[in-house]
Amino acid sequence: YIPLISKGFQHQFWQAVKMGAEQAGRDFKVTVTFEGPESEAMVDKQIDMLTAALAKKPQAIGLAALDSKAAIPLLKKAQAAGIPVIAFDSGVDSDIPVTTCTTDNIAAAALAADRMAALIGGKGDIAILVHDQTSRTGIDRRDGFVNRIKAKYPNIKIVSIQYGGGDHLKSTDLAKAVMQANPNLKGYFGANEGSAIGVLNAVREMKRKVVIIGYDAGKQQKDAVRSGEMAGAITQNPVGIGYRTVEAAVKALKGEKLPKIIDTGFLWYDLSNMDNPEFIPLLYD
Amino acid sequence: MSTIAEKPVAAASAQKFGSSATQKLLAFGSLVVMLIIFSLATPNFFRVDNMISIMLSTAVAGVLGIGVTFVIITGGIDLSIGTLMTFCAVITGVFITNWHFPVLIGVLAGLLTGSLIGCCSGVLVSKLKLPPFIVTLGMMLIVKGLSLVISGTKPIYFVDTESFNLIAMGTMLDLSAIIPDFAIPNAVLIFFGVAAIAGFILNKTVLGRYTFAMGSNEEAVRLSGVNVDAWKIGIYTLSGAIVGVAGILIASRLNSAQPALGQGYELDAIAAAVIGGVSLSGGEGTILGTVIGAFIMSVLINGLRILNVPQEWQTVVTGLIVIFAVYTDNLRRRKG
Amino acid sequence: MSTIAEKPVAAASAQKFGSSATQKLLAFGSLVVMLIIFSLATPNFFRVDNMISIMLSTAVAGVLGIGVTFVIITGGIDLSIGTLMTFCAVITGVFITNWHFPVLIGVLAGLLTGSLIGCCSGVLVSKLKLPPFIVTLGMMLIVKGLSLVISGTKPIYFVDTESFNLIAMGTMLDLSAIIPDFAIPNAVLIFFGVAAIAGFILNKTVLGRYTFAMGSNEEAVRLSGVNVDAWKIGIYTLSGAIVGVAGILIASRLNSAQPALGQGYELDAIAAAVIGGVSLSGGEGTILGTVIGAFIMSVLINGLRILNVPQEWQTVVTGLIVIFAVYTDNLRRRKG
Amino acid sequence: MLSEQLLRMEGINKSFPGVNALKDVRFEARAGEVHALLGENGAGKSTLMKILAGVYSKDTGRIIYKGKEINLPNPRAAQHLGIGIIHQELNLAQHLTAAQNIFIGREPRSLLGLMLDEKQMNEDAKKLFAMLRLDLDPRTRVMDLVVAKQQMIEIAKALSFNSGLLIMDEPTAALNDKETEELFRIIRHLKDGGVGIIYISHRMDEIKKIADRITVMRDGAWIDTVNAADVEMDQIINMMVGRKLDEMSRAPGVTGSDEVVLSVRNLNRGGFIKDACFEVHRGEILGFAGLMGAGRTEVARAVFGADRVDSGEIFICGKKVRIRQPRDAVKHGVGYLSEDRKRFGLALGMDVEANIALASMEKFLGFGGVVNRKATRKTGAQFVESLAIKTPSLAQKVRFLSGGNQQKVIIAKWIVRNSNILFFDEPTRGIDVGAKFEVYKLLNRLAAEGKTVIMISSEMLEVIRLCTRVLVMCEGRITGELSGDEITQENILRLATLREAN
Ligand SMILES: Nc1ncnc2c1ncn2[C@@H]1O[C@H](COP(=O)(O)OP(=O)(O)OP(=O)(O)O)[C@@H](O)[C@H]1O
Ligand SMILES: Nc1ncnc2c1ncn2[C@@H]1O[C@H](COP(=O)(O)OP(=O)(O)OP(=O)(O)O)[C@@H](O)[C@H]1O
Ligand SMILES: [Mg+2]
Ligand SMILES: [Mg+2]
Repeated sequence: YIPLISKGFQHQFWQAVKMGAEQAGRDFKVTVTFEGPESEAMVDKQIDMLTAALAKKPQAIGLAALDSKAAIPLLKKAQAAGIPVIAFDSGVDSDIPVTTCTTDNIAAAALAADRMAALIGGKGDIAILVHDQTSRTGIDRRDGFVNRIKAKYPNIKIVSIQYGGGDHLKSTDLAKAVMQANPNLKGYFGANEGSAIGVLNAVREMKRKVVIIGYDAGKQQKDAVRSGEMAGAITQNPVGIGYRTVEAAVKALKGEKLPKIIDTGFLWYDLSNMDNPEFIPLLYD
Repeated sequence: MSTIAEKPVAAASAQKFGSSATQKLLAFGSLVVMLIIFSLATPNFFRVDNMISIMLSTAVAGVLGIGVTFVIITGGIDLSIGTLMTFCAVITGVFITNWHFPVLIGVLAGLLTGSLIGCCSGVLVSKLKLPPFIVTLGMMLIVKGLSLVISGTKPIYFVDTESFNLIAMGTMLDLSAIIPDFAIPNAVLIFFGVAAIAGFILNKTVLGRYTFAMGSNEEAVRLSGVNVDAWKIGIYTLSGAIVGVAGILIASRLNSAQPALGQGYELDAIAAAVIGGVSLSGGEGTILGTVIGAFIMSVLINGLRILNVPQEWQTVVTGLIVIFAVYTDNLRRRKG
Repeated sequence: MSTIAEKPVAAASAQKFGSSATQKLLAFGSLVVMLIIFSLATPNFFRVDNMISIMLSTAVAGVLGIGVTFVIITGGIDLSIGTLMTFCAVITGVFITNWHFPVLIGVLAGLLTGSLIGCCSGVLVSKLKLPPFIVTLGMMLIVKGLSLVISGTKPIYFVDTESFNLIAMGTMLDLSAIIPDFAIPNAVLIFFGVAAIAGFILNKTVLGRYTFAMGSNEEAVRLSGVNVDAWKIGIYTLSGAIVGVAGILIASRLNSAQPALGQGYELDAIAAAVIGGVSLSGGEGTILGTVIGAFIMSVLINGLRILNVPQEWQTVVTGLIVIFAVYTDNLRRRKG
Repeated sequence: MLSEQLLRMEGINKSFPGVNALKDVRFEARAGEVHALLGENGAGKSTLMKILAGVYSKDTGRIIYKGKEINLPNPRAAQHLGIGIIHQELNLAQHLTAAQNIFIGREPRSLLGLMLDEKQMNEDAKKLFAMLRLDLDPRTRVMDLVVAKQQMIEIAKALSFNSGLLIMDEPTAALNDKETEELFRIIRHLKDGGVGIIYISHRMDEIKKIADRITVMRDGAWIDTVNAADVEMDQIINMMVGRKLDEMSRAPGVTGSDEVVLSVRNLNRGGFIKDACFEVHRGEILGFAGLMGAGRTEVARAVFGADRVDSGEIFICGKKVRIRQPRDAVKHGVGYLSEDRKRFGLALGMDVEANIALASMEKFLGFGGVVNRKATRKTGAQFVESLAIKTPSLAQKVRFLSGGNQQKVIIAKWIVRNSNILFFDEPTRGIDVGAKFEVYKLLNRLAAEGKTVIMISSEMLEVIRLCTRVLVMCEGRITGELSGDEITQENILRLATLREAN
């Protein structure tokens, strides 16, 4: 029995992770459960979930920590009880986890920045719409993108960084206001599904020509890429993250040695490559 | 004795009229002041397209605010409106996309769902005499969970029905030939339409009359031989139906039903109503006030964004303005 | 005439006493029923370590519930407690980690911050006569923004101060020698301590008396020559201080101040209070009730988790139980 | 017995939005006297007294108390100066006990003033009650008490201040004769102790008994101050209403028809109503008399469906009906005017017009449930005129009307409803003589029109004068029926104390 404590459960990304985990559960014949708090701010709720999970006497445990330190005392307990811990999505400041299955969000966002620079011709105003100001993924994607632009593209100016909570509607209204304030905006990066869709809606509603780069998959993003409204997007491999996490747990239980980090990878997709077979599992709906 | 009373009658009614008119002017005034300040601060603010996007972004919260206005005037509160809106959107999505019903049926299903859940809350509040705060808090959780269950925690896209998106985003009032960019999306028209109908119901019909009377003294209304429970259920049902409209609007605008969205919208809506002068202790309020309240909120947020105020400060300023707006409204009322 | 009245009075007071004792037993009873059901459903539930983790996870919401109980009994409401808790945690973090003050000073700063913000809300409610719902809604936004501003939107870790973590997670009651795993964390002890002190204040002191009196009939208290405003400010300040305790607890438990956390906690806390029999219209409530209410909530959530109920269904069930708990409480009261 | 001047108020002005409540009013009171303040509803009596108690601030004018000009920014300041008040409206915290209400703001403390000394407080309250000869457990919650007892608590509270000047704004409105006597005994006792007492009441017989001097106000202005011994009551009434009232009284012996419109059999509810049986005829005014807590209100509420009953049958015009909710009663043409107008009668936040129409909305509906405002306005105006409701306009919120005028609004509500059987529970509580006559006339008129009126009143004279038949209750039982010449104070009192042999 392996419980996975994630950072959320309602969003598509996490649902895809769950799907992968459950798939692995079937493949390796282990029971997998999956749960996460409602928002990525609820660090203590996640701790409670972890505690409840430990009470169920699991064989191994998977954790996508909302805070890189808060869970450490509990993880120590798990370690003492001989329960291997697999970190996924983002790591923990400790070597208790036998391995970490993760996407390098910083590098992924940097790739998005490179693409953006290429698409707008290396100069002009751009904006970023991030889902969260305090969560790990939010910070990493924002910083990965911003730092790359600052380091490599001095002629590109980031005029706005705002946070829409991943809420499609609020992100839409937010992006519209930003575009209103910046008539010369040439590019817009949405750092997760909700944010990217918000940007997309805003551009549609304002009938402007802005290069949009998204993050994650989902039906609306894929359609937008296909129709050319969105230049392209980064996709992680959420299904793979879930699958690999469970797989690693099973291996750890068997006593196999695991690498410290299992990079589940990320990829850039756009109209040209999205129908390649390798993308099919990555572009979840 | 009747002659004695005559003079004060005339004087007071003149003053009354004056003060009530002033009140509305003033509420509207603070909105105008805000518009002026933002317009002076940045040239990008006061432009046709931005005004239209402000209206569009007010539509959903505004409709929700109108729905909750009825409940608040009875002396109740409804915390479930945010997640109920989502639930209605999801049901509409299930009907249209999953079950391939025509758009109209889907929309009706959404409205019906809203009415039904509203009705449930109404029954619990009136028949079981439970506090509205707790009933709707429970209902908020229930419909939130059900949205996820029914949608399978995945968004439902309105893929096959082009026309669904037009409910909110099409336009029946397109004057862009005369004034550039002046094409008002249907969502805004629906918002105003709902406001007009709600205003009519609240001011001109028995339902409205009893809404105020119950908020003022429910026991007295009961002892007047009115079937208080039935009317209250009616009011919650109506409020639920209006929330259903908001659900259709948001689904149509996003062209999808997002099951995880919704919580938090109730506070925006309640804030809009209260800023607009609806009294949380019941018995007082207007639809126009709520509409203005909703606009105050969205103008503020839009303006701060256009000014590029950092988001954390936006939150602080919004908090301050919420308190300040209610303060000035109270001042006005005390004078009036 | 005087003799006539005697009988009903005596009878009523006997009945009163009986019913109030029964009431507490019954409220406690529904908690016990829940514990039994979960224990029968899974062997993992009723175990010392799980019971302790339930207590630990109740501590923060319970302390918040105690804080808001005072405000609710006055007939008010406090929506800011969730984000205020965070704000206190952040201030403590700033003092201890950023400015290297001793832990004690940091803790005091956190408590003081809570009191101060509570005091502000109190002033706005009592002096400016603004509705508590809106004042604390505004305050919720203000402190939420300020938490982000002050912390620089990053968690503050209590890295240099080992002892800070012990406030919540150390243990002064370690019986694990006798009963395995039976070491109650300080957070739980602090929770019970706060409950005891709050219970004392509410029942035995003037402040408590005025809390009930104001919730029952504020005008009467004012006409009795009591400085209602000052006392109300006092009550909000006390409530703020208690929220400060919750802030310290959560910071200490997480060993960090998480600036984005907090919103949503107010509803849990209010639900706990109301489930425990605190009346939202004021004048009624007990600390013990709130504590039991908080336990009902956390036992429920813990139990459902351990039973592996899918998360969306957990939400639905919680909603149902919230309504049901208040319903049975009402039934009890109507009988009594 | 002329003693020194205790209080002088001069040039007092006060206006509320739309109302000039006090115009250059003067008033004066001496130590050791009972000074009655009289005037119609809305004359400004309560307003003047509230200024004196620090509840309202005056717009202009001076208050001289014990020779010094004083400022009264809040109730506490008045208390400190020894000015006590019993407000016209009850001001009690329903959730607290009797003792807790009395000592609110002055709780006995223990342990360095940190803790409340509940025991001490209950003992003190007990002593107060003993002085008032009121038998009441100080630990009873106020919400469990009937209005009369609540009023007694207010009186006890005011007395506990040991004030030098005590204002009583209609203290007896909710009391019966016996309790009133008890209060008068205390007033005389206080008077002998040199306390100045300002006494407001609409019961003229009381004024004769207790007042030393009388000040009359009309329409917010001072009219005159006279020695009680020097004037006839008629003169006072003339001063109050500014015209002569034709003393009316119903010709005795006029009974209703023989047709029984309402018949109640074996009504039971808890220990409050025991086997009540009675019949009422068309066109009669049936009185219900009894002491406080006798169960009259309970009977009315039970018949009206406001409370659940344990058993009993109700026949209206010979047909058995089931009344489980007020709306069933209203459908059968029964109306109930409650004794507590603020709690059960009025939507205080709504205007006069809306309140008058409230019970009969279906009469004013157009297509699609739209309210016919023209009709409601017309009806409203008609009743403001015919009942002489003093209001600045139909759009005035009822909250701002004086008590008596509020009462008239409720009466109007039930008349508009055109109910055939009307329960009037203390219909003249707190309304002035002029208005009282109006109400009497109205009741007579209603009876003459063939309506059936059941009047519950604690004012015995009123019952005697108006009713053709009187039922007397004691401890939930109907202990007797009086008619015609049998209706006398003695007989009523005898039946009202006829307790069940145990
Ligand atoms: N708070 C208020 N706001 C507006 N008008 C008021 C207020 N209080 C009193 N009034 C008005 O002031 C006038 C005087 O009222 P007041 O209560 O003093 O009369 P009163 O003599 O005590 O009458 P009653 O015998 O009915 O108690 C009335 O016309 C009343 O409507
Ligand atoms: N809600 C209640 N709860 C408990 N006891 C009640 C309640 N209402 C009334 N009673 C009791 O019922 C009895 C009858 O009261 P009721 O009000 O009918 O008397 P009444 O004859 O109308 O007297 P009053 O002159 O005070 O109006 C009293 O003993 C009272 O204490
Ligand atoms: Mg008066
Ligand atoms: Mg009575």
